[in-house]
Amino acid sequence: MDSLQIGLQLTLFGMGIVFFLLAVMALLISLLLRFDRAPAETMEESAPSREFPEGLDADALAAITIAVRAHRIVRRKQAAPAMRKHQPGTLPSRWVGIGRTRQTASWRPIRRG
Amino acid sequence: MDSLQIGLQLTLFGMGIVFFLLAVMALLISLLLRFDRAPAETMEESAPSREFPEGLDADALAAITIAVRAHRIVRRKQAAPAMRKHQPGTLPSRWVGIGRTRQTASWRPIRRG
Amino acid sequence: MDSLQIGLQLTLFGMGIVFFLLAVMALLISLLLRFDRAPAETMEESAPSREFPEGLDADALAAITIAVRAHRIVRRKQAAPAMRKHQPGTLPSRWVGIGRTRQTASWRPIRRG
Amino acid sequence: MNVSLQQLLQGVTHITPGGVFMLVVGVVLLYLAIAKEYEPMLLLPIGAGAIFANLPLSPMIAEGGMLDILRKAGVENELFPLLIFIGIGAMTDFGPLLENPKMMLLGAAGQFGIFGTLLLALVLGFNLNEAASIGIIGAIDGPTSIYVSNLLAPHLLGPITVCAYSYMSLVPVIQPPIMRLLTTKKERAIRMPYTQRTISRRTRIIFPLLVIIVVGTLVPMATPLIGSLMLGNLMKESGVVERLTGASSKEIANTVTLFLGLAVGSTMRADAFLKVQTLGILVLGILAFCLDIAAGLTFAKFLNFLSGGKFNPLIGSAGISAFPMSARVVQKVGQEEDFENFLLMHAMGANASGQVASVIAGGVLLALMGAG
Amino acid sequence: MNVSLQQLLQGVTHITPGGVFMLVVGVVLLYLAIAKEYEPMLLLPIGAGAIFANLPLSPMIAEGGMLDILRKAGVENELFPLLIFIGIGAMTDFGPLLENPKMMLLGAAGQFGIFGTLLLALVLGFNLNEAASIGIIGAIDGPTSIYVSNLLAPHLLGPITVCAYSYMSLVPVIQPPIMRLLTTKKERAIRMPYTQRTISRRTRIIFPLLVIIVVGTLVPMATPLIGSLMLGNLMKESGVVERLTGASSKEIANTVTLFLGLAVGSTMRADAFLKVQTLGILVLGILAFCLDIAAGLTFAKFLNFLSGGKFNPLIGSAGISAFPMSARVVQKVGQEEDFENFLLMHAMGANASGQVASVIAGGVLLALMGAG
Amino acid sequence: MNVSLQQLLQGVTHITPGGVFMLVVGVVLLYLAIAKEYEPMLLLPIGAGAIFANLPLSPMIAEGGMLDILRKAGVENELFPLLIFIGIGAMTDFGPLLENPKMMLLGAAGQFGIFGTLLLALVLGFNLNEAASIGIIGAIDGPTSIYVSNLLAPHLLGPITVCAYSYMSLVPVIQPPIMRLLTTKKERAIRMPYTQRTISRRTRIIFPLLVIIVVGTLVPMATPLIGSLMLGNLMKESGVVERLTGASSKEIANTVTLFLGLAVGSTMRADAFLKVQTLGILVLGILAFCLDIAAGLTFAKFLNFLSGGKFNPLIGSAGISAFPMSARVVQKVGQEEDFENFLLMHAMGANASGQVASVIAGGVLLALMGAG
Ligand code: NA
Ligand code: NA
Ligand code: NA
Repeated sequence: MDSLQIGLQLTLFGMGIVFFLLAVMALLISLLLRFDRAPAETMEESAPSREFPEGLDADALAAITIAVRAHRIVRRKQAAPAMRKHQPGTLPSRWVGIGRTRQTASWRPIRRG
Repeated sequence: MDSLQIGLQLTLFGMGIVFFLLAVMALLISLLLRFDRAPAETMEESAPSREFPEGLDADALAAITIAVRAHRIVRRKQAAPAMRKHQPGTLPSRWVGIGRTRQTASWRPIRRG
Repeated sequence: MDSLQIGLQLTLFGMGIVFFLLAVMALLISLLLRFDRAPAETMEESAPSREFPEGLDADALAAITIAVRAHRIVRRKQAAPAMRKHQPGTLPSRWVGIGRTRQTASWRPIRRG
Repeated sequence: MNVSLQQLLQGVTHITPGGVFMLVVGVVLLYLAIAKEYEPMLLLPIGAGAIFANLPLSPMIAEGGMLDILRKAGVENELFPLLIFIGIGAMTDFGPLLENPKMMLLGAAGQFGIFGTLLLALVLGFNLNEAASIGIIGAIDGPTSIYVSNLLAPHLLGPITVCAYSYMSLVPVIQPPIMRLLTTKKERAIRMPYTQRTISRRTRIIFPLLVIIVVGTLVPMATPLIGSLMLGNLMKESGVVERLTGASSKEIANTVTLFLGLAVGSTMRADAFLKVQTLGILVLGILAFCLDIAAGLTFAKFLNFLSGGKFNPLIGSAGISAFPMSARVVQKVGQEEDFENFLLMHAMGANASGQVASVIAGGVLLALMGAG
Repeated sequence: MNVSLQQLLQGVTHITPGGVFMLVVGVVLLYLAIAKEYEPMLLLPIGAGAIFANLPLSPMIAEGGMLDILRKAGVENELFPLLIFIGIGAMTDFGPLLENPKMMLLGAAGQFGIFGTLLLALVLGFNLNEAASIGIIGAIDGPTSIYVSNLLAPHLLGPITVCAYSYMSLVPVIQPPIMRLLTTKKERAIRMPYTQRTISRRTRIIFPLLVIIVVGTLVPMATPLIGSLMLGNLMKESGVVERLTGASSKEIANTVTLFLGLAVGSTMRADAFLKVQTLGILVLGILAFCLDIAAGLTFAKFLNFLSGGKFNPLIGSAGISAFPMSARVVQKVGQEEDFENFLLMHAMGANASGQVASVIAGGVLLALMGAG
Repeated sequence: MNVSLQQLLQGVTHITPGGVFMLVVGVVLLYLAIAKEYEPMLLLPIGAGAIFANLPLSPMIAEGGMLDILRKAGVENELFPLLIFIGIGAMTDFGPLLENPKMMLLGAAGQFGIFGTLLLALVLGFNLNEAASIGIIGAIDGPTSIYVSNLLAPHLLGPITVCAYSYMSLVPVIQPPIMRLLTTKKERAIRMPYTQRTISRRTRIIFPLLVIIVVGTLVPMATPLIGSLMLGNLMKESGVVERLTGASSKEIANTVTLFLGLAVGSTMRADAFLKVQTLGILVLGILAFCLDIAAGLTFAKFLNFLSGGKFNPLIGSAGISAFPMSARVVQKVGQEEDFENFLLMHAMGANASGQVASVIAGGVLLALMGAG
């Protein structure tokens, strides 16, 4: 039973340290997030009810928007052309995206049981 | 001439084993193929004289076909998203494809000599 | 100061050899370029004022040109299909291309100072 | 030299029942990989490696054989799992964790399986190093399992790795019954508000750096594991080295995965694998997995109690490293009770935390064992 | 330290006629690769390696030089040819062989050049190991030749590899005259019915497995060669590990091809290459090739006799590993007699079989020689 | 075994001021890489490597740790810089140089910084090997600097590499003031006629071969550096091995860049880095850079004198290896005086020459030092 005692000690210390480290990280990230301002900016960007500038219809605006975005990408690529290969974006973020979309959905639940 | 004798022995054994191994493989594959049924299925799939369901013209049908295929690919990708990279298909199979096409062609031969 | 003398010797020999090697290379390349004929051929190819063959309008010609080019690429790929991956062309050559384009431009300079 | 029939037939005369059994094991692994698509990227090479290793007189695992070379080049020296971690880091989005830093503790709870199984293995008579290696299956994280078990008990590398990878595929099968067993209908229906927040690029870049420096300082033995993971993530989030990120997550990751799988499979020789303890490992491994989930759920129930019933305990079961599968299972089971309940974002936070925590736990275990 | 002119000119003072001749050989190889496109993927790096190795006082082949590192990292230990085989397997479609399993025997016949040349080399005074290495050129298969000759006679690696790869490019030149010489006009015009059959995915997956287990058990020494080839094919046909298949057939194959070519070229040093026996190897290599084709044709004529004139002997000449070039040559020569005669599918079967058979023959030769 | 708190806290108890300072240095390198985009492909891995190396008790740089493995696998034996050169060669278009062979001499002049700095370093008390290593920063070429300094003074590898890469990013900042200082307004406005010529594929293929054979014969020690660069270019221009060219310039280059950066960064340990001489290296490195540009300008002014005022001296400042940035700076500064003056093509020639010359100069330096 001596080794079992060591095992218990390992469990105690191990879980303790893991909890401690993650708590420290959680604290540090919370501090870090204090400096992240303007959390709602991205939503505003794609607000659907924006008014069009005078003399521009929706099609023209769409074309301009696309052109501006394409231009930004080109500029960014020119700044460091050899470095770029992939656009950002990962597998999990697709799920995140779905989750975010769903948070705002509002159909009636289908209850089981 | 002693080494030549060894050489002859090598040739005899070598060719013998190679023939034996390939004969064994041929046998095993033949057995395996017994279990492969429905060899004509693929041809049927692309039969040109299929009738359209009522109320659907060729364009609508084409659109649906494309959508269904695209959807199948998406579903397959979702099943194991990190694993997929390339569609199947290889260099030799292009030649095989050409060969198969030619087997059904029927113009008159140009004889030489 | 003995090591400094060695340093001076290194500098003398080093710069001397580098200059010598590059001069040799310059000479050899100049010789090589003697055998490069027909420097203006490429420009002619894209001459804009070429006459159309009888009975062909510009659209048909463009279609034919594209088809011929595509066919050339296909033929080249078939010649050694496993070898090809990328089209030629490099980063610097883009800059070279810009440079060449500019050499022929002719707007009025904006002088500073 | 004289060619003799005996020499020619030496392959046939060296067939052993154990070898044949292991060939069957290899074929079963291939079946799981190909027909069932259980982590095929790993199980297919492992199965092939096991077959190569158990063919009679196999020259591929002999000194200087291909699988021997690959094993020495990247498994024995721990290089391959670390390179894979760089690639995983380069593919992982820790955003959900950063949005919800409090979820981090759930990831810690989800590592209890490591230590619980370690205790059980000790009771069953495994020695301390072996028990710790078996416990690490509870990290449910392939590279961590390979890294730790190769340092502590290399003779168990094969079965432990197979467990780690094949059980990871069983998340959708194993997780839901435990969730239903340990929570009440009412608990599962708890809704949790979610407010989206934008994580700045700066925070995303500082996060991996912070983890490297803090964990690396407090638990030096964890530096290789967590450092590799966070290096990949730093490169990804920096956005300035897409070529390196791409190489890490594609070319390097794919090549190393193939080599690692073959090399791990090649350790599954009949004489090393066909022991009663292998069976023990397979059973303990699945227990480790269940303990992880149960501990996460229990801890989440405790949080629910503290918060006065505002915390859905299901989220606790996502505190493991099977990312993002585990979070998706939480969402699905939650919806069974209340179709409009969207737990995904919270579960993603716990899940990302589980990934970080399992790597840290691996390092902590090594530190406590005095290895590394 | 004192810089002396002698020291500066040591490169020039170490120029040797042999070295200059070998530089010319390197340039010729580059010419064949670039202007003639004879297997440029291999001949270009080999030519470059030969040039690097024969520059005066070349530091690249000195102990610790780049080519020395690459040679030790993958040629000496046989790793590179095996990795290339994984890639080739991942690119090869064995469908035509599976449709026509009887064609397998033609692939066996097409390996006679290996043993016939071995005998000739023995007559010419080469020792047994050298003779076997020269014979393996008859496999007309680069990686097999490198693998076998490096084990049996590493000092002949350079010329043997160059033969194996450059003669492979000569298929369309060498094969037709032998075909016309050994067959009658009537034989060449024999039509063979072809019924297409669909090979199920399951059969395609079981085939490589079966080859690994059967050949690996009967000829253990052949396991590395045939096992690597079939591992690649298994991954391809499984369809579940496209990332690994892609890595094997692209990133790994390309990188290894470059390194292998450079390393093989670097063995072509003047003192090792400029011998009468090199000339012997070049001649014997082309003989091996011709013997392969002749044996395949003869065996096919025998089959034609057995079948009562229903088997076109031309197909026998495709039982070599130059896949799919050799099958295309059969189709072309067959059409010269009868434009409507489509032998391609049959020839593809024989050709795929030749690829498998040449790898097996390499392993058998190693087993018989007691090496591996 | 008994778990003690002391053992657990050994990371914290081993924190040193030097280590903390080096962590800050690592973070600064990351900042330069990410926020300023100064050669992020190298500076990000170098910064990360420096952080890993300076965490307390870092197991990553211990014997058998990941960074130790990578350093031995490719830095100690010089493999990685050479592989990177193959990739650079496969991406470089030497057309502008071939169009203008006379520009070659400007590239030679632009290497004076190497030797000038060597002299300065000797004066400051560095020994000969160290002085030569510091001088090589004047090649403003990462792989050359790594190759040479690793052979001559491996203990200075870290700071020298950091200088070579970070100063390369400063071309647009450092070059213009020196150009304006050393030339008159009138000189800067000199127009030079440019006649385009087509370089045949044959010439483009012969060029790298010629460089390999001529330089390799005259300066054997330069063969690895210039040979690798020109091998890549030969493959690119041959047009027949796109798969190898692609692998060299993409997969191999990206992977090696990551590993090389991490390994170089890992040499920046506090005890080796925190010395007065590191500061000396940083200052001398920037001086080397300035001397290169000044020498190029001076030599170009001399050519202008010889040609009777027809040669724009600005072009001389492009005789360095920062390709094609340096040529673009020349174009920009030239346009400040005369917007219609297009010096780009001439400057590109000088710049391409600078790239070749800096590699050759590295080899010459090694030969003169008797190393290699
Ligand atoms: Na985990
Ligand atoms: Na063959
Ligand atoms: Na330079």
